[in-house]
Amino acid sequence: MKAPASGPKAMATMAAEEPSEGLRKPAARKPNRTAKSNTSSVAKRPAELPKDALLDLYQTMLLVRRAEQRLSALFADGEIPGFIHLSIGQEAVAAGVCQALAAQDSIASTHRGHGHSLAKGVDLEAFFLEIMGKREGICGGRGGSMHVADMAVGMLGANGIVGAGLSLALGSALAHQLRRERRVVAAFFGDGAMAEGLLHECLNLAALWKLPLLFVCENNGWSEFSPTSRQFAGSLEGLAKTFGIPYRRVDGNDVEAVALAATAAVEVARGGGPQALECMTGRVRGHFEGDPQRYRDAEELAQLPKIDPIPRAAARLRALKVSAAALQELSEKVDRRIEAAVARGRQGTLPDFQEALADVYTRPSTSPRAGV
Amino acid sequence: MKAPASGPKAMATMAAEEPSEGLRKPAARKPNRTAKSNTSSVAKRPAELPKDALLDLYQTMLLVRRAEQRLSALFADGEIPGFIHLSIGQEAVAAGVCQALAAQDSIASTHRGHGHSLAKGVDLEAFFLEIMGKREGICGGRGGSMHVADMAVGMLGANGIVGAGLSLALGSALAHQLRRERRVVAAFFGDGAMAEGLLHECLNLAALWKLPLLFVCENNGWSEFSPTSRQFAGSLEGLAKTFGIPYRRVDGNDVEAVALAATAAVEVARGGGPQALECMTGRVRGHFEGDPQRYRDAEELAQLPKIDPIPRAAARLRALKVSAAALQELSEKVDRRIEAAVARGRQGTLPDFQEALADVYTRPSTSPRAGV
Amino acid sequence: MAETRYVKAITAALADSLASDSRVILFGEDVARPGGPFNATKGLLEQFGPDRVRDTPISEAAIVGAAVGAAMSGLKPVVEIMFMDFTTLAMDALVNQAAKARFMFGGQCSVPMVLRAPHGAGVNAGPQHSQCLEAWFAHIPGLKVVCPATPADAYGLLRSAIDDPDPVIYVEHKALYGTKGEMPEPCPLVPIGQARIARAGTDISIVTYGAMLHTCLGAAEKLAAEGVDAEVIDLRSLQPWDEAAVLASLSRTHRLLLVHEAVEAFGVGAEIAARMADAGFDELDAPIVRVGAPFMPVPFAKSLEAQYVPSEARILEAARRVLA
Amino acid sequence: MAETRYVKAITAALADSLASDSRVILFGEDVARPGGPFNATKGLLEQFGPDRVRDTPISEAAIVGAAVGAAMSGLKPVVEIMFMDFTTLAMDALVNQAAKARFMFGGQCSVPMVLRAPHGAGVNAGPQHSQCLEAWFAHIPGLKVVCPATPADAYGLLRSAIDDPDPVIYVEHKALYGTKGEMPEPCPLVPIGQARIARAGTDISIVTYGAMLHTCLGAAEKLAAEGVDAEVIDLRSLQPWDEAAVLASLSRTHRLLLVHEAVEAFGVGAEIAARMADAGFDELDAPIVRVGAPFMPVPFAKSLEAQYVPSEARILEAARRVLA
Ligand SMILES: Cc1ncc(C[n+]2csc(CCOP(=O)(O)OP(=O)(O)O)c2C)c(N)n1
Ligand SMILES: Cc1ncc(C[n+]2csc(CCOP(=O)(O)OP(=O)(O)O)c2C)c(N)n1
Ligand SMILES: [Mg+2]
Ligand SMILES: [Mg+2]
Repeated sequence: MKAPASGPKAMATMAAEEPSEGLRKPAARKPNRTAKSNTSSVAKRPAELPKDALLDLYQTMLLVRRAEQRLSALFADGEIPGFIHLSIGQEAVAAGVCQALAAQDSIASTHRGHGHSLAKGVDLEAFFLEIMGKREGICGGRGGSMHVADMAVGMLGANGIVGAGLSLALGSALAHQLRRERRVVAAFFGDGAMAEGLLHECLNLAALWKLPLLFVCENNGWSEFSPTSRQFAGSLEGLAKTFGIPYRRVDGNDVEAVALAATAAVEVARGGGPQALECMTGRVRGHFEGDPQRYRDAEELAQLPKIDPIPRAAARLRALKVSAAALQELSEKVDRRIEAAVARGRQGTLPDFQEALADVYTRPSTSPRAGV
Repeated sequence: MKAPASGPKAMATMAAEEPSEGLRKPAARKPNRTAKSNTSSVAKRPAELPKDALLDLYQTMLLVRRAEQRLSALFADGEIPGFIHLSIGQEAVAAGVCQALAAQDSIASTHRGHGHSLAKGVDLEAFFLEIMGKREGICGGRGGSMHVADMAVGMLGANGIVGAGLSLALGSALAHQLRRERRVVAAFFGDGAMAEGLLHECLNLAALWKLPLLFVCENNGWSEFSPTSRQFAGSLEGLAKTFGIPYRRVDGNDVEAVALAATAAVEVARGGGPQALECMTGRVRGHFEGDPQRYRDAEELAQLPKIDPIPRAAARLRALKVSAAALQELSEKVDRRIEAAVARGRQGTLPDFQEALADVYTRPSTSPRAGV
Repeated sequence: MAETRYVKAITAALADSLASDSRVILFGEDVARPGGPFNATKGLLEQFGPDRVRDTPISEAAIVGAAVGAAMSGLKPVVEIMFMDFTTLAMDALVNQAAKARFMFGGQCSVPMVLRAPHGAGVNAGPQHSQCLEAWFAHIPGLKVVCPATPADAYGLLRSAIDDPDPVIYVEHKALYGTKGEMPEPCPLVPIGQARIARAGTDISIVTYGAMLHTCLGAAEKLAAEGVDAEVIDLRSLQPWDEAAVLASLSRTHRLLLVHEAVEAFGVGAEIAARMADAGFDELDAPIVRVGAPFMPVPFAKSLEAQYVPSEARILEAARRVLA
Repeated sequence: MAETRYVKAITAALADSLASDSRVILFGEDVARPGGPFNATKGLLEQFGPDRVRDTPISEAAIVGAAVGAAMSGLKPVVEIMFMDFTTLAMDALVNQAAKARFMFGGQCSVPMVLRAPHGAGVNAGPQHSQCLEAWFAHIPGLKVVCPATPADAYGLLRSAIDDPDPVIYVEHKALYGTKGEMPEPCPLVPIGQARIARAGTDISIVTYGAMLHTCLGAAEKLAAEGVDAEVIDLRSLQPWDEAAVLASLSRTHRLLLVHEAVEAFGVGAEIAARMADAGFDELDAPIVRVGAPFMPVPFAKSLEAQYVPSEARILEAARRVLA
């Protein structure tokens, strides 16, 4: 589903090194701080993506969309316990940012993390199994939608605590920096999370330590049932500027724009130094499934389909001479993958209580995957 | 020691109303939000203070200085338990800001709060008794230097937790606003506290709710044993701007400048809307008494006497034709007050354990002073 | 006397407190316009206006700190933290400020605030949205902690908490919001620190609180069928807790079982057991047994959570051990 | 075998861990250039460089969160929180992130971090700089908690904590920093979860940890003079704690006294007492008695703090009650 060798990711000039366990040079004193911070705008790039890259992004967005639509139906049917937060309409952010990252790069996500997970390459079946609460789920059914994580692909976890992923990403970026790995971490957070003090602390630390950290604000205008305009008097732009962190704002429903801006930001961050990217988007569904959104304007809701990132990308692809048949085929392929994953999810077994209880702490026999 | 009817305080056009217990108009829906926020500079004011006002400030500074010098000696002699943080060299901030406040206004302070306490009018004897751990102390000897508080004069407490006073001040300002009291709260914090996320949260809330809150950063360049330049990549100016909070920076060792800027800020805040004031000063003593400050440059330390706010104010007073004899008399008067307070402190009795234990919760018989 | 839902009892208590005391104000995330994430504050904005019922940004530390400051300045704030798990973000304000202000300022002020915090599992909300952390607060001198199990107690304890001059942590159980129970009209206040005998009995004292009360009452019925007459004590307040009531019950039954949903280890039950192993030692005819959650985070999957939350079966098994 | 100060043992353990494992890094407020507020990290910056030993701003929440993230990414961070009271600002990272990551991610990662936190009174630091909050952490599945009383244990437990694949709260006592004790060379690691019989005896088991060990040993000597042979158990680890060792001691003495500096109510001793009132019930010949701090914030004044901290006299009085 992802093609690491193509698209904006391929534009990155420097390939990431292999991860190592410890610090490579324990005696070395200084992290790589050569790359200059710059608070100016987007690096010079072709304004448009090559067709193949766009096709990749389209496919990722479609995968996320269809997966979430399926989750919505499964939830309504009682096949998913707990509650789920969908990112429908926001897929361009996940797709664009994750395509800008290399496989060895990592992300920290939020409660609304399905798109981030799938775009970063979490296995689709293990993803459905998890959200459906099955033993074969990526987290053994212990975490569910709000805690999907896959260390193997650098997905450090969705998070049930607003803002918490920021400091985890900060620490992960510190590990990369100290090991001289040239790996980047992207920390997704919502506009609502901007009110949390942790953002301030992480901006400061990332700036002080020149960490390879990309702050990605997925600004959908809402914080649960309240518009963010009534919640936050500041701006990410202003904060970034205050801390000397280069900032970019993009139309978060234009997947090309997101991918290009993210690629540019990631490239700078890889050299050392945090970057901020704000993606302006809109929340289509309720805060969680089952939320009837009575607090929202009919007018606002009516606008959302018009800026849907998926038809927009499709139109661009058609203009680039991708045939309707090809898009249709792709769509069907995605649907088949989803249905297979759902089927697999249903076949999953129930997690065993004793097994879970025995896994609160590391046992000599359990060997966690290498850290990412 | 303070003359509420003179000085910049007297310039305030609006007298604060009397406090009340509950909300005055429970049915009213909107707080007073008429006063316009403005992010521009200092209001037009005479650039110099009248002589009497300056004399008041001088006296306050002298009181703080001598009190702390005395505390330093008492501490060295083992007459003070725990540890104490002195504000020697920073007295102009406490004096200038507190003189800009009306008696009904309140302050929240820090671990380095002696100056704030005395400038706001905490009784000198009760202050010494507290720090010496006596039953007659303002807090019964239960708090000590780091927890001096006096609700009767609107001193909401020194605080052992860096940054914590900010949110207490926020809540107090909310209470004033809701009761339509036109009372202002000044929250003192150090430059080190700027790294705490709580500052961000409080700036946002104060801006959103247009609270009568003055953020006073007492920037002495140090955060314990580390220079703040290695601790904070941002600036209060930048943060204030981001949140739309008017910001002023002053020479914190020029008591006139502090008083004028604070008076201007307080006046705007009283109309509704937070203000930020950064006072640039320097820490003369160690982080706490007993800290030999080996981590500091001899050169930096040598500069400090040259910017000492007290001789500077004295020189101005002499230029305003205050006689050397008058200043000498004032100095002797302050010394006499201090010595009397120390004597009283020594006479204080030891707090009773059972009495303290019985006062963890409110008993029907204990009637706390009315809230401030 | 009418049937009311637990969540409605909370709303009623808030409304009555707002109406009767102009110092009472409410704030928290989505509590005003949206009426609260669990609808506990529905209609209050409309009734009392935006000065007294307000939405806040997602800033738990500042919100709770502001409540402390407002309380020190004469208001009576009631703040909501959406899930008890998020009190982790506001511990300084609660523990270092609210709990200590009265004492460390020599009694100059008190901090009459209430923190409402929903706890508990049962809705598959996973490891960060289900914890029962009340033991933390009960360990802190200066705080009070209550945890109602019924609509009448939800009302009566919340009114008492708001009236109280000191800071009170008011713990609600998410899984109880929709449950119904009798609520007298007018509904009396429930004094903080007073337990209730929810079922009188002579053979064993089952001491519990919150949602587990109902599971314990179910278990008591099963025991009755086996010829065992269990007494069920609903603590209602955890700090202070009603030591006299527990001791009196133990003195009647000589057997003690403690039940709560919180993790058993270092939980509230430990304190009750420890006190009874001292003050009640001579009354004990059997080991004191506890039933609480196992030592693991609250798991998400239905199959796991169902086994995580103490069940009637586990309580019965434990009771039989006490009775053996 | 040489005499070493407690604080130097900590420094030595940090240095040896840094030297032997390149994944170990240290950070915290003033731990690098200044060498730590209590000198525990003195010389380590010079020895290991600024990549591995670094000062942080006053941002407890982000610091501890960063430790979690770094640990998930393969490092072994040791962070210092200057006073245990300030962990209130980092509870989310500890409780919702560090403690749960391994479990809720299905064992994909562990979080090999250590949080060093000085607790305790005795230096008149007042209500916000003296608390003993270890019971909070012991209540959280996923965390481990240790609390050394001697230089040898300070060394051995810190090395074990750093080696441990899971998050460990390492609690130091401020008043112990300057105390001296034997430290063998090389100093062995102390396994987490293993108590130590600090004084063997037959008449009463006194179970304690941290600074109170020394007060308990003093009390035991006084008891010996009265003809009572007390056994003193130093728990060393609080989560997991050595239930077998306590039970074995109780089975020898049949009398149990629990002592700690933390507030007695809902403290660590409650859990030990509760377990022994269950698993050890048949061994008990007397009430289980606890000695802990009274239910009040830690007071500042010398006269108050001196009475606040459990004294030899209070321990003796309690022991006599157990022995009566
Ligand atoms: C610390 C914390 N506070 C509150 C919540 C409840 N909550 C969950 S999502 C959310 C709104 C988040 O808004 P935003 O960050 O913009 O993300 P979005 O839901 O819009 O994707 C809130 C308040 C939480 N999970 N964590
Ligand atoms: C939350 C918290 N973290 C750390 C400390 C320890 N500490 C006390 S004062 C201080 C430095 C504060 O610097 P600043 O705010 O600039 O105040 P200053 O000492 O310079 O007056 C620190 C780190 C504390 N008291 N509270
Ligand atoms: Mg949002
Ligand atoms: Mg400073």
